[in-house]
Amino acid sequence: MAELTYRAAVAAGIAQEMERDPNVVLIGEDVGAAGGVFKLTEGLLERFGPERVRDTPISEQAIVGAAMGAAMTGLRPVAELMFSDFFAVAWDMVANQIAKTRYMTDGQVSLPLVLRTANGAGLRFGAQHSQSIENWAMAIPGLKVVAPATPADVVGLMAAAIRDPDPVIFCEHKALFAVKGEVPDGEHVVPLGQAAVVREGSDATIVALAAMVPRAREAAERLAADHGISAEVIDLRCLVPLDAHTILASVSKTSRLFTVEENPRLCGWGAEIVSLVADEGFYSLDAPIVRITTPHIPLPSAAALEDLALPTVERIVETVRRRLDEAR
Amino acid sequence: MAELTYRAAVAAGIAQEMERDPNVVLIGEDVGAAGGVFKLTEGLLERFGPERVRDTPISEQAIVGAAMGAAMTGLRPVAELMFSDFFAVAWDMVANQIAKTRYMTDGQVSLPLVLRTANGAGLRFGAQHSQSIENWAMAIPGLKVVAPATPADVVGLMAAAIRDPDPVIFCEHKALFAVKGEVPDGEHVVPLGQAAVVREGSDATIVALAAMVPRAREAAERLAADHGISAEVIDLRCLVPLDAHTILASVSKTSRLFTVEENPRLCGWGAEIVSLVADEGFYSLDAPIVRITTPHIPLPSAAALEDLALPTVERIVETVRRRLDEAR
Amino acid sequence: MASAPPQIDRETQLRMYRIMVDCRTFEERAQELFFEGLVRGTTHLGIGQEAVAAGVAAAMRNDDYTFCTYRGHNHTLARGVPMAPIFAELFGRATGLMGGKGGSMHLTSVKHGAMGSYAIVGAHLPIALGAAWSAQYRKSGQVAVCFFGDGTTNIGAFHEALNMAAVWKAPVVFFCENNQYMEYTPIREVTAVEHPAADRAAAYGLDSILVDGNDVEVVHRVAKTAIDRARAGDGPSLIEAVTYRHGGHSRADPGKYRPDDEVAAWKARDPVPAYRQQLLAQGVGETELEAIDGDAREAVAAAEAEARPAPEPAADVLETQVWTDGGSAWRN
Amino acid sequence: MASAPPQIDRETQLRMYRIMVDCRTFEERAQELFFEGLVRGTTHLGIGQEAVAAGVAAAMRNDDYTFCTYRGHNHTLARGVPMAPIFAELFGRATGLMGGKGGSMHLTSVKHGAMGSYAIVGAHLPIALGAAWSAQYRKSGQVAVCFFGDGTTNIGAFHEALNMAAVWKAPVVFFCENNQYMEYTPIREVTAVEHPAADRAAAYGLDSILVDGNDVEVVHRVAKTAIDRARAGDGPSLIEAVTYRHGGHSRADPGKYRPDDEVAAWKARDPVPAYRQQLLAQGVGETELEAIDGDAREAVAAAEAEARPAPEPAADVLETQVWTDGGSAWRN
Ligand SMILES: Cc1ncc(C[n+]2csc(CCOP(=O)(O)OP(=O)(O)O)c2C)c(N)n1
Ligand SMILES: Cc1ncc(C[n+]2csc(CCOP(=O)(O)OP(=O)(O)O)c2C)c(N)n1
Ligand SMILES: [Mg+2]
Ligand SMILES: [Mg+2]
Repeated sequence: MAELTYRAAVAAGIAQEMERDPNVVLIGEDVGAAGGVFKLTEGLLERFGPERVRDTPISEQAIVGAAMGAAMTGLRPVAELMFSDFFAVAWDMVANQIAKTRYMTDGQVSLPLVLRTANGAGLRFGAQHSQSIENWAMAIPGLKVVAPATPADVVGLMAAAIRDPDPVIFCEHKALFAVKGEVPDGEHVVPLGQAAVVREGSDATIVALAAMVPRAREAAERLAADHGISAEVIDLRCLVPLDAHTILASVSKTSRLFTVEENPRLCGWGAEIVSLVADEGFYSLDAPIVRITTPHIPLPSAAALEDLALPTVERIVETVRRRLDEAR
Repeated sequence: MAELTYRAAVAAGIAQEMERDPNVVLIGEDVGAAGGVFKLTEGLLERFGPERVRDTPISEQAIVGAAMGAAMTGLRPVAELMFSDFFAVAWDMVANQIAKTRYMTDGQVSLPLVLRTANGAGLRFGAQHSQSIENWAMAIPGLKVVAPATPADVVGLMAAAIRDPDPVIFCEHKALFAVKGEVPDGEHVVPLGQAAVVREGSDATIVALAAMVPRAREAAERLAADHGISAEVIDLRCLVPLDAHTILASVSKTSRLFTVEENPRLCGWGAEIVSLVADEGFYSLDAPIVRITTPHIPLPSAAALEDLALPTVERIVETVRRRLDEAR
Repeated sequence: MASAPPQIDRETQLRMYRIMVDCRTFEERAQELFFEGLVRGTTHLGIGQEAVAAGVAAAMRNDDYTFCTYRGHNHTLARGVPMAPIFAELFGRATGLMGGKGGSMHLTSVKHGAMGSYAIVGAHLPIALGAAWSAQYRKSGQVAVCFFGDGTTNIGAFHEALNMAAVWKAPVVFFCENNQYMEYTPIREVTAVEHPAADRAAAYGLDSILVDGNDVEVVHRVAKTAIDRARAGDGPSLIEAVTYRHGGHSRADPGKYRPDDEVAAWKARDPVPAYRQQLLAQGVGETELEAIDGDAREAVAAAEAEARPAPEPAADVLETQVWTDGGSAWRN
Repeated sequence: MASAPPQIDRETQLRMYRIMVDCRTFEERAQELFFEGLVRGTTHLGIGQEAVAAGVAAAMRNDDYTFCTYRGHNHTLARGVPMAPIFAELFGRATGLMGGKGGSMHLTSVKHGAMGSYAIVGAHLPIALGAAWSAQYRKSGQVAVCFFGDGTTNIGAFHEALNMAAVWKAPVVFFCENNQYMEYTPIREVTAVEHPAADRAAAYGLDSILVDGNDVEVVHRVAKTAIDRARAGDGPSLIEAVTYRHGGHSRADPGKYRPDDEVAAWKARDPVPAYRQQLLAQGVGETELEAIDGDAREAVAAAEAEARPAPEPAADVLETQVWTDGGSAWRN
């Protein structure tokens, strides 16, 4: 076991796969000589050379389109979009081309590619550099969506994403870059579509993703310590494929469901999970399902406002406590 | 009262507002000389002249961006995106610029503009010309989202959308263009954010939008006639602002909720409504909430497949009947 | 592009003629079948533009890649894709080239190098660049050819793809078929330069290449030069070929926005009979050409006969092939 | 652009000098405050590029529109926006120019014609075109000026905006500040032409205009000509001004990817002292310039002093100003 930052785990995960498969190539703005603007790809150019690690112009449509064309002709490209907000500039390539081509061609075309991106808020970058776009991707059939919360999962899910024969949107959370964690030695692969129960509990299920996982976890500890509430915390890890079993099993045990979502309120992944449980898990439910989200607003840049916007540990604790009380 | 097609109602609605306010201008590909590829803007160039009705190159980013720049400096532009799928090409302009600028500038900028588009399936146009993108827009804070189901609502909601001081995504459904309906004489305005209960009922609430409204309505008639089930049908009309009151009031009466959604399954507007009811209407609910949707797949072009993909009257009837039976 | 034009051998000439006649015959029948209601959805014909598809295809290696648009029947046929599955796709049948999932606008046959028809204007230029980059990386010697219209030169993806292809010296040929209209609007009314592609080549450090798109031999020569250049590692080209579609933009569009005399003048320059005349003048026998014409008629009739009775897709394919495992499961 | 350069009057010269010094003094302090942790998030400085903001602003009418990027402090100050609210915005305070909602990358002051700073590369070119179109429609005589970097010339929105502006003859001036780097990558490594904007003007039927961006008078003259042209109804211009940023791209970037001698050479051409020298040589008194320098120091100090103690935004503004009614309600 080595301790790595989430940041270093990104490069480690990519390197593991580039080492293994010469068809894995990396492109993006400043991914090469500069090692990435967040230093997420540091050392890869030196190690794998300019044929495999290519700097591009500011041309997101061309970056994503080129990744698609390369994937359909034998490569396994990994393309970086520097900030996830920039998916909007290339959304046609992602949502209309990459997501749909396999189906439209009845399986003639496979698109083994990964679009990686720095996602999420917390750095006071304002509304155009802080978004959580995982639900944009989840809403589009034909895309797999991954959002790791720990360095080990960064490596393991990156490996699975690169090996996956289908397109994967891989969201690396900016607020977690400096977080450290143990990463298993040797080849590490975490299969897509398996949520992790990161804390067991019996009174309520809290489902979270990426940067909301440590917050949900801390909230659960406080709920236990301060309020005697035993919360189970699930780290989704992937939105597509979605580990519906783990969620439904947990709710059938706890009878109560909360989501903790960084995305703006409407049509997030939480709404999908609520819908799943309100249908298939309805008879297990004891109380209203509650989503704890960012309000439906663009993200403000001032530290004081950004901190208020995102679900905090306090808000999670308070909401769970109050809603459980009400339901008693 | 005049009988108009949904198609003619589009031009009529725009004309009513252009007549009223000289700052209303229309741009888009082939909207002028050709009267629109779906003939939705027929006659407007002749009536209002080339200064107010402008043909553009195939440059969706420039079209939408120009609408934004014009709106922030005194005009009330209406921009057409020929097919709603093309929102993807201009998604940065819509989701990152138009939606966020008022908030980011703390209210210095108002963006009274309408982005109109031919939305939805049914014409066998395949995966890149048949999508329902209203949930893409609903997921973005700062956008209002309208999707009329009748000619009268096309006129009335178009008027409200153009008069609205904020950006509105206006989805005109391709499968409804030929549908006829009465439109009130004189100035007709339907306020945004008011759903319509298009059929009263007591056993179940069925919420639908746009082309799914007539299907839900017909299904309700058949449920009554063939199965003695009294279904209330709500035409949402707007996703943002959302008429939560009408939905919650209906569910508190019927205790059962179904959505009928044309969008692919995940993260649609239905998931948002389910989440609303699973929280605020939980104690009214008698049975699981059920979403009747297109599967989570790109849309196929073959008639046989497209017909299977979208919720049909039969599927609605069957689903409601079976799920009510199960819940008994 | 000044090197002396190489002679085109007889075999290639006849191959190009055959492609043109096949395309023309196929599309004329497709149009009739659209009006009969057999072709559903939409259809965009390339009648009048066959010289481009034929001239370029005859300059390609079997393993080269073609990327084209919704107006892609000709380019797809030109790569040797059989007619019956194309008809079946147009009819929405189970035996369609993509099983009825794609439709007229998305014809694809990877095994023929027909890497897809793209229906969002401009999208396939970056994708073609990507295939070229892949060929470059794999040192396979393959070239990607990307066809698009005049209207496409005004969209952002065009610009991004051209610049990146030039910087990467990618083996890709961007081929603009300037048929002078974007749907119903004349291209000159919405474009800041006279030649929408050729006048922009310099913006990417490329030569300006403007040719007659109705002369199949001219097209063939310019394509061959560009493809050879790309294969040799000398980077991309941007070619503009001026041509005309005889009919409307799509479906039932009668194309009434075009002046009658303009249409008449271009029909008088119809590339198919023009090439027939040229070949006759060069000593090709009438019977040989008639045989080709007859083959085309027979092939189209046979393909239609094969496609017509084919069944509609079965319900159980609706949710297949979203993923490479053949399914569409998004959850466990 | 061949007409003889008009003389620049003393008042305008001093105004330009004042803007440059204000910008420089403000940004140097902003950088210190970033390192002190007072400026949060990110910040992109234009130190070294002040001649552009100053030269252009002095050629604008009060009601003209400025559109700029995340590197927009200079362009915003140049329009007369006061320093205190800008500092407060950088600090994330309630008294910030946008109440703390926008941040360093989105400075906007509509009442000064500073129509926003845009942080997605290329987005504001179409938006500026839209403002120009609006001015044209309203016959207001206003002109929109849009500033952007060299790297921006490779994104699709650039292409779309330039073409549409040219076709519409919109009163907009596209001003490329070629500081030779897109973040950390030299622009020449990712661009197919030497002059990323000037070499592409012809693709939009525009004149190629390449100027020294470190000479404020050169900038002023070329801007004035372009703005006058736009105001007269003669359409858009695309100007490329070659310049250099002294520091890194943003935040704590030391800019180490640039050769030392390159940095040194450009610092030796620092536009602020250069213009000071030029004015002195033209007979402007040292004391007059010193007064301007002193004013700038005082203004910056006063602004900082005003902004520092300002409160953080109150919780109740979090959900305001999504809609024009002041709120953010998405439901009843
Ligand atoms: C991004 C986008 N915008 C608009 C359309 C609608 N559309 C389809 S074809 C077409 C005209 C394309 O013109 P051109 O590139 O000249 O090709 P042609 O049809 O003449 O072959 C338009 C506007 C589209 N498919 N995609
Ligand atoms: C669409 C998009 N891609 C990438 C970025 C990240 N980014 C911010 S600034 C920048 C460099 C821009 O270079 P240039 O246009 O030369 O402007 P400069 O920063 O040099 O002033 C990049 C790549 C972005 N903001 N938007
Ligand atoms: Mg054309
Ligand atoms: Mg730059």
